[in-house]
Amino acid sequence: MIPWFAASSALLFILGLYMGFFVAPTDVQQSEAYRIMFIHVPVSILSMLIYLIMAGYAALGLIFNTRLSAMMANALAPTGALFAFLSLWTGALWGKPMWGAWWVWDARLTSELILLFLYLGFIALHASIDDPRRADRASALLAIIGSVNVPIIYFSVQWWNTLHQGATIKLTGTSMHVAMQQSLLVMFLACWLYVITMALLRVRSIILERERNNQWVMELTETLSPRGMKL
Amino acid sequence: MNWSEFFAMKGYGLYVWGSYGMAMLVFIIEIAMVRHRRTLIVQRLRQMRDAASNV
Amino acid sequence: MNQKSVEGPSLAGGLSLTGLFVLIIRRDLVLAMRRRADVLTTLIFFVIVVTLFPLGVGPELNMLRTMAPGTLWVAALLASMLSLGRLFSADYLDGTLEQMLLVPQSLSALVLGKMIAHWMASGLPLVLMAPVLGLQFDMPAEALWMLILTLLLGTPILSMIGAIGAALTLGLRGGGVLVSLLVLPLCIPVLVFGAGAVEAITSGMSAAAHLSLLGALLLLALVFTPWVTAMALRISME
Amino acid sequence: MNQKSVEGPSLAGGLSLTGLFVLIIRRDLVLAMRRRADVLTTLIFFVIVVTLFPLGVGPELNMLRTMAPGTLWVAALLASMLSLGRLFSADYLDGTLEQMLLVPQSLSALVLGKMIAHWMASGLPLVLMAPVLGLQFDMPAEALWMLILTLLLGTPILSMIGAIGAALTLGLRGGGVLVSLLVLPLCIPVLVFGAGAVEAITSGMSAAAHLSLLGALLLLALVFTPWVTAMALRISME
Amino acid sequence: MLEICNLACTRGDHLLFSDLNFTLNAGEILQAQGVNGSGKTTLLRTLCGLVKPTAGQINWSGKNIQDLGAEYYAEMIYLGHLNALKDELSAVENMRISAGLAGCEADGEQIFAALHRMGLRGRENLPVKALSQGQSRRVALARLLIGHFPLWILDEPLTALDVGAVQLIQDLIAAHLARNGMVIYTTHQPLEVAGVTTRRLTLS
Amino acid sequence: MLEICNLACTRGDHLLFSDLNFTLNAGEILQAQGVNGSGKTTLLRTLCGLVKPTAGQINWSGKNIQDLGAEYYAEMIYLGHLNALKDELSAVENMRISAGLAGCEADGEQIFAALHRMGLRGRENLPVKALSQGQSRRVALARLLIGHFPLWILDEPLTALDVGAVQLIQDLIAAHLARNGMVIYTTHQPLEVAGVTTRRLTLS
Ligand code: HEM
Ligand SMILES: Nc1ncnc2c1ncn2[C@@H]1O[C@H](COP(=O)(O)OP(=O)(O)OP(=O)(O)O)[C@@H](O)[C@H]1O
Ligand SMILES: Nc1ncnc2c1ncn2[C@@H]1O[C@H](COP(=O)(O)OP(=O)(O)OP(=O)(O)O)[C@@H](O)[C@H]1O
Ligand SMILES: [Mg+2]
Ligand SMILES: [Mg+2]
Repeated sequence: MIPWFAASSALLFILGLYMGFFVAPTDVQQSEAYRIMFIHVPVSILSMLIYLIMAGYAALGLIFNTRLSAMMANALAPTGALFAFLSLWTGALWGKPMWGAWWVWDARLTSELILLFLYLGFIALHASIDDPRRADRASALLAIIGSVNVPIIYFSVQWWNTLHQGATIKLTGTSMHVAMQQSLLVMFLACWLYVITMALLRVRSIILERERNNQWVMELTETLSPRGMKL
Repeated sequence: MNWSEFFAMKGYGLYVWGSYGMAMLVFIIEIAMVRHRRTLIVQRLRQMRDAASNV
Repeated sequence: MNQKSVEGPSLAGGLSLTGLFVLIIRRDLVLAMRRRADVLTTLIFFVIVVTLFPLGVGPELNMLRTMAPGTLWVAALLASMLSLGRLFSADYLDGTLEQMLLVPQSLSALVLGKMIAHWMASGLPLVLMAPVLGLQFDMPAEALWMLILTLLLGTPILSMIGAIGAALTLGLRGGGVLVSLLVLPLCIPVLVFGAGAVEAITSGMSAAAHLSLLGALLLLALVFTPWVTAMALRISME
Repeated sequence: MNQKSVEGPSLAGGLSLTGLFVLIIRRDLVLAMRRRADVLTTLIFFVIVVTLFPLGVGPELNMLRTMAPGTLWVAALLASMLSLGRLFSADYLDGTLEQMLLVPQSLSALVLGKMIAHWMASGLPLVLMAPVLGLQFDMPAEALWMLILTLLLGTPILSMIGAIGAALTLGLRGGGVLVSLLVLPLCIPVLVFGAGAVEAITSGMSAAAHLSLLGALLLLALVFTPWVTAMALRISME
Repeated sequence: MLEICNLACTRGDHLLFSDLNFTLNAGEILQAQGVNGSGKTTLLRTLCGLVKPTAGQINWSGKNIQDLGAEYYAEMIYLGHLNALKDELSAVENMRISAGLAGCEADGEQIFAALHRMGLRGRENLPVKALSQGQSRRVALARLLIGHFPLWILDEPLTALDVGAVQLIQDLIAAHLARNGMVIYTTHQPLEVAGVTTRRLTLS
Repeated sequence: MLEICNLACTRGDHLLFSDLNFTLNAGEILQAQGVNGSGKTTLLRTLCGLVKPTAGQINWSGKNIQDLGAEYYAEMIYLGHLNALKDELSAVENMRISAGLAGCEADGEQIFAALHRMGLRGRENLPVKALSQGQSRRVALARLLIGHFPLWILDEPLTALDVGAVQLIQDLIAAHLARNGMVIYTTHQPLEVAGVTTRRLTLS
């Protein structure tokens, strides 16, 4: 199953990039810089979505004591953190030409930064507990608290910001060219499939690591090649 | 449209390619990390199996 | 041996829930008094952070005045983070926490007691100290009152959210800093509303909205955090 | 039993002074790596504190830009103060420190080793992270370079002065206040010169004087603090 | 009555014990035996509900202790290998707190009586950090004298105790058993309770 | 040769002992005895130079240990009632550090040999916090096997050890004495070293 996700993700990436760079027309206001959008927007939205999914898995794991869902939460976290980082990076590179600054203290930007901190907290907590069962349960609790807090943070920051100055310049997605929308959609799908692929790959490793005492893993070891997998 | 123009992105090249470049880099690093972790685990499993069969 | 106690039925002289609650608060306050230095350090940390700021930034009064609410609030947030370390870890190390998990009354109530004691020993002194420091920044009187009020509403929330972090990181080395990492992002709304209310007053607007939001957060925290913290403790002690 | 080791003369396989030095640095770095989360969290604490300030103060870029050097320096000071806690206390609690006082080589060298390891695990990452944060405040390039340079000179001093405080706080429960009062004033010159140098550059002046003062402080600290800390440890462990 | 059915515990990758079955009735005493690291401490902590067993269940008067929760905790007392004492509080203050945590109120007299019984006369008001190892252990053990708990779970109660104190503990246990109490303990030192046969459970 | 002249120690208002005199020659073993709180730990810590005596002096090969400093520390090893182990490091890593602190370099083989001797085969690479109480004590004791220190000062070495380990420690001490070593220790458990008469010093 994993190869299918990987292959379709790669294909969609190529298609999306082609459409984004060669089909979509140049923007009137932003000239070519807007093309950052095709990576920035999917990555930003997914970074938030992944957090929710992760917290969902974590909650399942905590309530029903299913180990697989805790492992899934774990497998998603690094990808989520990387996406949050990418969102910040691409956003900063977009902000410099558009706003003249790498960073402004806008609600959306700030809450994305905090989201990155939450991911890092999750990963750090999990990493610093040795006993895997305890680590799963503790970090699951953290993820759930975080997911309750993310909306609160978002609104608080938004409010704080608007009290001081008008809304920061932000491109509204209404008057978008069809080709732009399509390439955006394709890139979004590509990123999503990428996330699924990475999560599945990672969860496979985690399972092998955790269940290393079980007979079936021992038997499976016979069939695994040292380099393990094709991608 | 020629290639140098394409890469210049009307003066925004640094920003656009900086974004996509970092995205590529991150993806590659992530894939490499996952693969590395997997190799380590498989190696360890082999060691364990060998140790078990030697006893 | 004391015959009476040993032969009494098992829960005859039993301690009620409020009894436990009071016992825990009293105990933690006595301990805090016994190590008065700890309480004072939190306070002095607060004072020093607030004082360092003008030293690092420069002495223009105008800028300092605009910075004041934010700086005071950030310093209060950091100071209460600093004191979180000792919320559970001492009890963990000497085995008392294990005994606490075995209380026949509610663990959540015990945890709430510890949170309140912690706030009284670390949050309250900050609240009382804040106006003095505000004067250093030349804050007007109404702003100072608002500062006290917001801190009074906000610092208990910080203690309570912090307790979750402290419980989750129990026994982990370097827990102190890890706690900040886990807790600080979660505390941001408190900071924003708290500092926002003071700023609103300074710039002549109403702070009612901010205050009611802070109050709502406080209620939410009162209801949920003891329970979540109790759960976190059980997980950590496994 | 390993005959060789047991029958050798007492100091034949003895460890030289530099051997001990390297062993201690390596040990502390290994411990730091084992608790990698710990190192990262100091760093993230730094990032979060720097991030909190704009949230408390408000988002106007102009004001943020003037605040930047001071904020970054204060945050670095706080982050290294917080990480001090684990410099000796873990060793104290599990009895290792007692063994360290019994080393046949120089205790000062051991202490210096611990200081250096501590700086490498907590100060150095701050230095490397600072410019990225500077960008958030829209600092110009030369100011960023100066920031790195001053932090490179200043953070080791913070670790070393802090070590004295950490050593003194070990035994004396009541001495905590004294220590904060003792150590933080000692750190203020570092903060003032460090932030001052960056500000001088931002406003187009030369920072040479500030820098040479920082350098002198570093040398002084290198010579005296290990010795003073060793003494403080002996006093605390009595 | 404590009933253990098919209990199993894992730590890390390590199966410590499995298929453990026993029943402890009123007036009985059981010693968990085994070499270092065989899982005695883990067993006792499991019996307290501090560790979740990998398999099996633990019943107290016929009900699972996980469902009983507080009710169970009101009837048992656990003494871990840590003393659960606050260094800077005195023995008396510590006792008051331990009594409260154990769920019973104790007045000053009772506490003094317990401490004297444990041979700590004259040390009641010293901070615990000034006490010697054995003296602190005695303060921890004094907890057993406050309130009546049918089930005692003791992890190496004799550490650091001198000969006199060991004899005292043996007497306390004998009196507790005579009152229909139950005791589960571990120790590496000889502990003989007069007039009772100790059942032994060996972990390996 | 360790010589104690007129040693006295006070803690708080409390005179623990005074006018203590003894001499320990090569190949001799001395047990400090006494009820809980009689000052055994204080005595041993004084002999290490960790506590300053109120009166009297301690000589090592004729010189005061305060003047000797590092020279003395190179020839003695102290095992306190805390284990001096880092919870998150493995037994091997801990050993390497303790060896370094004791002033000798130990290679991996020596360390493994010492740990195996102490019955920790298979546990060498677990973090110490995953070890049981007795296992951690064994790791602490393994320090005695690395390097040759004429003087051993052991504070309750037998705590938490099972019967096998106690036997092992007795053998180690016997071997050390046979090599002209000196041992001072305290314990509340019986410890008999074959073929040697233990001198006893009773504090009260
Ligand atoms: C570091 C800087 C930035 C960060 C962290 C960031 C973050 C985000 C996030 C989290 C989203 C998803 C929000 C949602 O769907 O509600 C988003 C969407 C978007 N961002 Fe950014 N952004 C940054 C900079 C920029 C810049 C400079 C621009 C353009 C001038 C930009 C344009 C957009 C657009 C067009 C969307 C599309 C979705 C929408 O309109 O809601 N962003 N960004
Ligand atoms: N994470 C882990 N991985 C592997 N083994 C572990 C882990 N955690 C604990 N153990 C093992 O579990 C056992 C714990 O045993 P426990 O503390 O219950 O022993 P005990 O019988 O009380 O021993 P003692 O007599 O020394 O007190 C030890 O053998 C320890 O090595
Ligand atoms: N500040 C103080 N005030 C009064 N007495 C003190 C103070 N500090 C320590 N003591 C007493 O000094 C003694 C310390 O004894 P030490 O720890 O050496 O005993 P020990 O012989 O090792 O006992 P154990 O067998 O229990 O280990 C105790 O009796 C303690 O009560
Ligand atoms: Mg045990
Ligand atoms: Mg003692």
